Amino acid sequence: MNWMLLLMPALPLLLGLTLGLGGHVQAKTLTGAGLACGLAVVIALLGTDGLRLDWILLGTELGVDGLSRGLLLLAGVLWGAAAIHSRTLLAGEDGRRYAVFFLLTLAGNLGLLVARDVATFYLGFALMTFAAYGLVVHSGKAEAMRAGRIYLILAVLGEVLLLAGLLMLAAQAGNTRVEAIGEVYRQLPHPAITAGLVAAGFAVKMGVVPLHVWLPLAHPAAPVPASAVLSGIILKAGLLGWIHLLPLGEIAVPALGQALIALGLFGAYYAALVGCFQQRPKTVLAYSSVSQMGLLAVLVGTWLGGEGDDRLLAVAILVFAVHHGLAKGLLFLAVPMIQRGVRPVAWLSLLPVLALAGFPLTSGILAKSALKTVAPDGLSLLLTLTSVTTGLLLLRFLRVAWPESQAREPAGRHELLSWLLVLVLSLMLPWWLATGDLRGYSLQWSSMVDGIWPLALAGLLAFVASRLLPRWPGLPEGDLVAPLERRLIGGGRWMRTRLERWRSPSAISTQDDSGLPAERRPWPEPGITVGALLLLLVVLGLAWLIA
Amino acid sequence: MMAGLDVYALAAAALIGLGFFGLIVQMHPLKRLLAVNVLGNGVFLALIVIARRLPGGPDPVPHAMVLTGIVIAVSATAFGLALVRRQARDEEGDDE
Amino acid sequence: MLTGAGIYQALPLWVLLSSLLAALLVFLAGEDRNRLRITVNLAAAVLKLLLVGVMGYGVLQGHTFLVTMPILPGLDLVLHADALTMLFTTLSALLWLVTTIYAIAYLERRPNRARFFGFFSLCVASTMGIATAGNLFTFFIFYELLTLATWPLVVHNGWPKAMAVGRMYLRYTLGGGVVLLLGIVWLAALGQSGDFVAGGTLEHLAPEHRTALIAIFLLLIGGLGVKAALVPLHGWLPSAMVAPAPVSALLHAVAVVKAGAFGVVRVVYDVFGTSLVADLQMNTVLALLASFTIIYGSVRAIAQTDLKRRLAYSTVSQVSYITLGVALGSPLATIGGLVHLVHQGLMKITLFFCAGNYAENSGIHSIDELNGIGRRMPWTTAMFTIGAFGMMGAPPLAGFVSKWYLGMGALQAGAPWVLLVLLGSTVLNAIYFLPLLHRAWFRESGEKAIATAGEPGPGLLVPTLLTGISALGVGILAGFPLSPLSWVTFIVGQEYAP
Amino acid sequence: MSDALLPLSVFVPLLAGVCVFLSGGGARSPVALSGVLLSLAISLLLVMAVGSQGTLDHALAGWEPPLGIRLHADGLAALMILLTAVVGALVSLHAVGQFAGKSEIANRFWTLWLLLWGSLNALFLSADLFNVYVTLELVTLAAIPLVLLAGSRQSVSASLNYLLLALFGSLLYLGGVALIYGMTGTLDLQLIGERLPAGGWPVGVATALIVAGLLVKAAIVPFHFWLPPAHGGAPAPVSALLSALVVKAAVYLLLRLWAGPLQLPLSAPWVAQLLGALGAAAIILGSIQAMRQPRLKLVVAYSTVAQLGYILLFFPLAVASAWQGAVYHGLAHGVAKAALFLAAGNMLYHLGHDRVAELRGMGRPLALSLGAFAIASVSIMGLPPSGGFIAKWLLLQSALEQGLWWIVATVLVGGLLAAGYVFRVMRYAFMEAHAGPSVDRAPTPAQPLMVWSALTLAVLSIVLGFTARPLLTLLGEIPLGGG
Amino acid sequence: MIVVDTLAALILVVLAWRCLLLTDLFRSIVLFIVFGLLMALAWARLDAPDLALAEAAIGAGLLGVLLLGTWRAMGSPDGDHRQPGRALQVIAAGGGMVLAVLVGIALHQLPVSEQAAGALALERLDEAATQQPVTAVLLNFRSYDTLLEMGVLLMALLGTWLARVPLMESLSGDDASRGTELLPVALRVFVPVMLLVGAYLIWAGTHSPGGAFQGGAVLAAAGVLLALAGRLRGDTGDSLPLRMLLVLGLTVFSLAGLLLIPLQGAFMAYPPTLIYPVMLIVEYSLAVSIAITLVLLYTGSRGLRRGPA
Repeated sequence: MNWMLLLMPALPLLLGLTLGLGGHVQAKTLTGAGLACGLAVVIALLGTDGLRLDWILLGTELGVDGLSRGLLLLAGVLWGAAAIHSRTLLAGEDGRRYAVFFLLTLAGNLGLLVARDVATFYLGFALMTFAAYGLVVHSGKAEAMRAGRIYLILAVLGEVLLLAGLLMLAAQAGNTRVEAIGEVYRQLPHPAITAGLVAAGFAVKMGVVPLHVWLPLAHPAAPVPASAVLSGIILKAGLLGWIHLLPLGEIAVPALGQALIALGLFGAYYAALVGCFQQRPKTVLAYSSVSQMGLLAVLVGTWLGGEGDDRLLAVAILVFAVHHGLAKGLLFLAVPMIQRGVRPVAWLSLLPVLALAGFPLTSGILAKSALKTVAPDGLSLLLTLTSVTTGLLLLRFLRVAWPESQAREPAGRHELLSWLLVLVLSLMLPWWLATGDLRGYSLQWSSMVDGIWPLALAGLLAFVASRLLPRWPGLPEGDLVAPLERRLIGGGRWMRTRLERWRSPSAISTQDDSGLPAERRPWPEPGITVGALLLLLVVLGLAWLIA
Repeated sequence: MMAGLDVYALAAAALIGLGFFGLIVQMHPLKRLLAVNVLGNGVFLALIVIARRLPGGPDPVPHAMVLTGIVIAVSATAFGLALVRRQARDEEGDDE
Repeated sequence: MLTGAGIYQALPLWVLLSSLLAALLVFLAGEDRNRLRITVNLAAAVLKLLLVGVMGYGVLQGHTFLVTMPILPGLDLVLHADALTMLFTTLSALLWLVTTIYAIAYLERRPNRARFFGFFSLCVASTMGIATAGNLFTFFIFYELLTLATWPLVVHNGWPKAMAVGRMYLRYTLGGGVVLLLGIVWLAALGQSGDFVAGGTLEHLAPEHRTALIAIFLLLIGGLGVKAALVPLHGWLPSAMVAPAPVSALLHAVAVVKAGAFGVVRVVYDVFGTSLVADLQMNTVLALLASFTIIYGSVRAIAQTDLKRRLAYSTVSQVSYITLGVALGSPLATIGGLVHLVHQGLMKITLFFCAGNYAENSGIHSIDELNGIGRRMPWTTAMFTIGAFGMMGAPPLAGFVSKWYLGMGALQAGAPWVLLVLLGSTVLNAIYFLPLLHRAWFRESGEKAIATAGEPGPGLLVPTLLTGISALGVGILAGFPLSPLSWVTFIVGQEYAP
Repeated sequence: MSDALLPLSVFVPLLAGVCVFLSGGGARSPVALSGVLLSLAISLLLVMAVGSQGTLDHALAGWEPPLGIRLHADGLAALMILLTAVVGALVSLHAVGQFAGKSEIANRFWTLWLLLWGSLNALFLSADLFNVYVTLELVTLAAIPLVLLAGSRQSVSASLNYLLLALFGSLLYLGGVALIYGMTGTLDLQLIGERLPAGGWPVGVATALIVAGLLVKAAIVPFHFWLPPAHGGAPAPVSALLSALVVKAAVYLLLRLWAGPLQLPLSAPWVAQLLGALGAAAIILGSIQAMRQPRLKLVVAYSTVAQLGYILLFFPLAVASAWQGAVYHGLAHGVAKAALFLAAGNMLYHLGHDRVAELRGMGRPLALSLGAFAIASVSIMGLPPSGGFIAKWLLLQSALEQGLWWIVATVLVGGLLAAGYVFRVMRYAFMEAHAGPSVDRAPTPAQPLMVWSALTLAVLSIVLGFTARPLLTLLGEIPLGGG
Repeated sequence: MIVVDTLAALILVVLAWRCLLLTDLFRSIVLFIVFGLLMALAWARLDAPDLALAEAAIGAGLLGVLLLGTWRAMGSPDGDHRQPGRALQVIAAGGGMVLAVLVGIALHQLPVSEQAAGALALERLDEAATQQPVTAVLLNFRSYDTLLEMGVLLMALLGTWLARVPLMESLSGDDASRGTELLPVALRVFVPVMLLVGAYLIWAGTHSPGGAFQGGAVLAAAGVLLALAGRLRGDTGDSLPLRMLLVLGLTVFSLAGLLLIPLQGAFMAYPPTLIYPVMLIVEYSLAVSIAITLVLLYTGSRGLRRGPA
């Protein structure tokens, strides 16, 4: 059983690495991914003891705890669905390449989910991050390339910040185990700095504003299944990182906590608003993710600040994460079908939309309740109001995604299958994972009301706005990134010309190779003369010196 | 200090100086050979001047040295003259 | 006289001779005896590997290996083997074998092979000498021999450009040799033999000869810094890439730069000793120098459009990790530095093999010619990817382990600013490596890629795979008892043992 | 009886030369070769005798000094005799190839060379100031006809210049000897040391004349003009002998005089500094000139000018380790330079020219000779492991011990400059050929004997890096006052 | 007498001065010959009759004809008009003066040694084979120098051969017979006399001024005279007998020294009973070698043969 912990990430990893050896790409990939996801679900459901592998890396330790079990389950489901969905892509051009990166990303993701030590976690995280680049740029279009570039820049930045934090932890206690993180932080002279670095490192993945800019670019650029896992589970890796590697519930870092809360809240609003002015459904969804992750950041910030109940927070975060992952994954999977006019899918997609909006009886209400129960008191209004912006955003999604033509195209078998799988689970899993208290609370009447009125308000606002503005304005995807990019690229170019002009020493003149050195004769015969004269000098000097 | 008044000592010194001077200012190899010989004679003279100071008669050791020196100088000069002839012949060959 | 025990004890000598004699044989065999040459080369490489293996076992068992030959009064030629020696010899022996295979394939049907392989073996022999040297004098002998043995390799192509570079190479390395010699002789003039003894031997001189010691240290480091490519003594390295690919690989991974770095290690640990270095405040100087080199090399690498040049500047940067680790002086940093000696070797040799494959197979020299090559040469490109990520320090690759320990060590040594250097370097590494990978894997196939039929022959590919996988392996299996990391931990344990 | 070896080591080669002269044999003359073998044997016996019994003295004709002449063999002399024997024997092998088919030239070569060998041994063993003059002339007059063997116009004018300067130098020396005899009444080195006044003009002038004369003979900058054309123009074996041995003779005398009779005047600080400065100038100027020569043999010849400078660096240092360093440098340079000249000669033989820039692409056909050149160059550059390195190490160490930084700098820079001219040659050899080999005539590959003798010498120059201990033991202490 | 000495010294210096300063080569050579003769006179004045003899025979005589012959062989150039720059001349003159002054001072201040080797030589003259001090030094006390000097002669000759421009080889018979009618007569008278004188001088070396060198020189002079007259010609080939004669002195001298080592334990030490005959043999062989070498140095040729009478 324990070995499954290793097998699960190792299987797609090895498959991915050896895919070049030949064999049928589709079959291999699907089998590998399927097996891995199956294992993930099994492990998540059954739980397991830890596994120590001293020989691997810096002493690897694998295992799961409550939170990671939940996320592992989510991962299993989403990756499984994505794998099924990917069949068409695998058959296409560059399918082999896609398969490799898909499997590697999967391996990284699963690996980090079961990692119990800092180095292994970092390994999984890095593997996932860099392999996901392959998914982002897969289409090879300029848009994808740009998205990939920005993704990579931010990813490297995140990695570096993270590594700095991790090294600080490691310097204290070597390759720290996740359980002992709090202990290590206590020994650190400046825990806030380390925590800050760790938080910032994962914040990139989490899309915390202003580090979110890659998300709205990467999601639309990536193939559908990739977007689904990206938003559904890969972002959550950042969350798990926070939970594993910040001293949550062990020591309070109030300043950092407050910063996270502030950024989270700001992001929740900001992303939602920017998202309202987007043209493409996947972009809108991406902004939605940013917005939602902002809320998760608020939760983690609260925990980090030392407020709230550990257990409640853990549950809240888990429920929120699973809920969001499934709903968002579902929507991403659905987008192409909706756009192609697959009506049943379109209509059924209202379910996750409503869930995201926190509509009663959906998983969304669970999440919203969880948020409310654990959030600091002063923030409840602000948090509630995020539902309004979320509602607006989702309306915008429906607006841009809803099929305009009557044309109907049948949904692909695998498309549909994967979508249905997630749909079914999305209806159940969050409720299953939630505690009884939470479930009860969510089913209260007041919660229901709280779930409905912001949506209604949003609808009203949207109606008014659409009336007021005949032409809906647009904002560039990735909002902040456009001006930044210009500066960055300009600066890069400038740097580069500077550097190139800085002549490399190998460019030394080679003209000596061309010809002979000038003919130089030995000193001619008058040498005797000069020699004799100089000799005289020596004689004189010596004689005088000795005398 | 007999040597103090010895005119031959002065001559020896002068010959050495002259030989040196000749070696420098003369370009022709024959002349240079002559110059070296003059210088050599200066040195030999100096030796004999020194030999003369021995109270019991002329010191035979410097005499023997000079005799050896003369033979060496002459044979070397003869060789040098052969070289001079060769050089002249080579240059002659050039002119033709 | 030659008892069994004596023969066993003289193992360092046999290790040295195995490639020295190979060099001689190759020279004598001449150009046309292809098969003989290949046989000799491979046999010698395998033999050396075996010998090194036996020696490594012996060192683990605590056996003493010592060969001494008096040269002058108070000046002996000493070959010995300690754990540090084993680290370097093992790396060299392994990579020699691999590179030999690669070179045989690379140089097929090219002229002057006898010369090439002769000097190649000589180069390895010098490296072995450097690794097994028991004092500074012996070290210097092989250090200079290395210069002489590598020059013909650098100029092997015989192009005017190569000759110009060769001259520059000589200016640097011989100049460095002179400086090093000065330091060593000065030490000898102070009555010190410069023996390599863990913890150093010069502490007692500190009160009286403080200035002299500082000067000597700087001279030694200055001399070694040329080969270790410490800025501003690095100029030769990027140019030396005009050499054939196997040479670049060897130069950058094992032989020359490592000789310098290894020398720095010896000087700091076994001649001066860390406490004396710290007492003279030279560790800070060294660390600053190394840090500057790390950043500088990376920045310069960004501007290079030639693949091998970019790799070369990357070497400038990466090799200084070793120096940095040594300079910081804390046990963890030492581990990081030393293990990077091996790790950088594996990664960089992989990268150069790949560059060689690209050049050989597709005529790719420049970075913008890489477009889409990953489709045609997936294995090579995969190995290149491993190498590149390793350089960036991504887990679980070799480079990560080094960086991890260096970072920890920096904090342990109370030099948190080093962390900035490491991270900055990571970023810069990403800046110059990731675009390459992007081009190779994701861009539309360029002309060169389209014209490429597929992977190169096994002679080129297999060594590449071997080293690439090793670079991966030593990272993944860092915790394995015989991994470089474990060796290094063992060494450092000895160094810091009371 | 072993002191009879002293005259024997002079007269065995000398008479062997006479026998060759009489026999008129050519390149492979058995007389000549057995003469070489006998001379080698007697030299080695002498060296062994010195090694086992220490210093040997032999009063010629039974007349003790100051009346008679004394032969004296100490470690220094033994080492020089050893050098002569080893280098000479190997060069002889080379000559067998070089002069094959040229019977008359070969006969002259063997005659002159064996006479030169005897003369050199005579010089090394002499302990008498005037006898030294005679042997110096012997050496010179054997060397110049050897140069002339080349038969070219250049060699004639080079010979003439060489002769003029050599005569000039030895006459100056004789002048000094005259003054010293006048002051001390003796010519024996040891007795002079005991009797020489501590100062005054006569001592000064005498020393100055002697030193100046020897400096000319040793071709120390600025009296080096005659050397490169002479050494560069001679046939290869001759160049090797001249550079390796003949110029050493004069430097050897400087060292011997320093250690013996003229120690006091030569140890005066400024005198020592002046000599050292001349040495330094020789190193720098000679190397720079060597770098600029278009012809290979001239490169090597200028290298000799430079290398001789190292030995002069002994004077300002004047300690035991510097003594060892200077002498060892003499040995190492002798062996290495002989190898260089033979190798260069082989290239000349092969190509018909020795223009450095046209060695392009010649790496393959000339591989072994170039190899010999390269190996010997290691020693010339003073890089390890080689005899040159040991010498440099000793010099550097003593300079550092005394804080003489300018010497340190000179030695180090000298090594770099040497690398400059050596690698200039190697560079061209490694370059790709232009269109085809540039030769003045059809290539004639050097005979194996020529190649292998060069290679053996080259390897010996490396081996010297490992034999310092026994050789320096043989050298022993500085023979102060002895001589 | 001081006047004579002063005059001689002065003339010596003036002659040297003129000899070196004239541009006319021929006159320089003539002046040099005169200079040599005057040197001989000076030697005689300085109680050095051996030197006077040697100088007259070799320094002035042999060298003189050699110089003249060379001058002729060069095509009788009238001189060398290449002039060094004024500055160089001044410097050279200054240098020469400095050198002269240095040597002068040294000679002037030279302390007299209390225990000169020469005094010892005079003391122990009876242990030598000869009563003539200079010969004793040359052939006994410092015989080694003399022996080696034979090597110098041989090598100078070899060098001359290698220069390949003999002075006398190419002279045609006509050239040689251009001499006056008196020459054959003179030859018939002089040559036997010179041979006799030479032989005597060699023998005389044992007790009065003279010896192998002087004798050899006189013999050589006879040879040169014959050559000048065309009776003796240079030959292109060297014969074994000639070669043997050339090295006779060197061989006999060194073999005598070497072979007798077992008897006396030292090189060139002879048992008292043998010393005189050995010395005589050595002296004669030396003289023969010297004479032939000098003649050949003059002719510059590889061998000698008889010319037409």
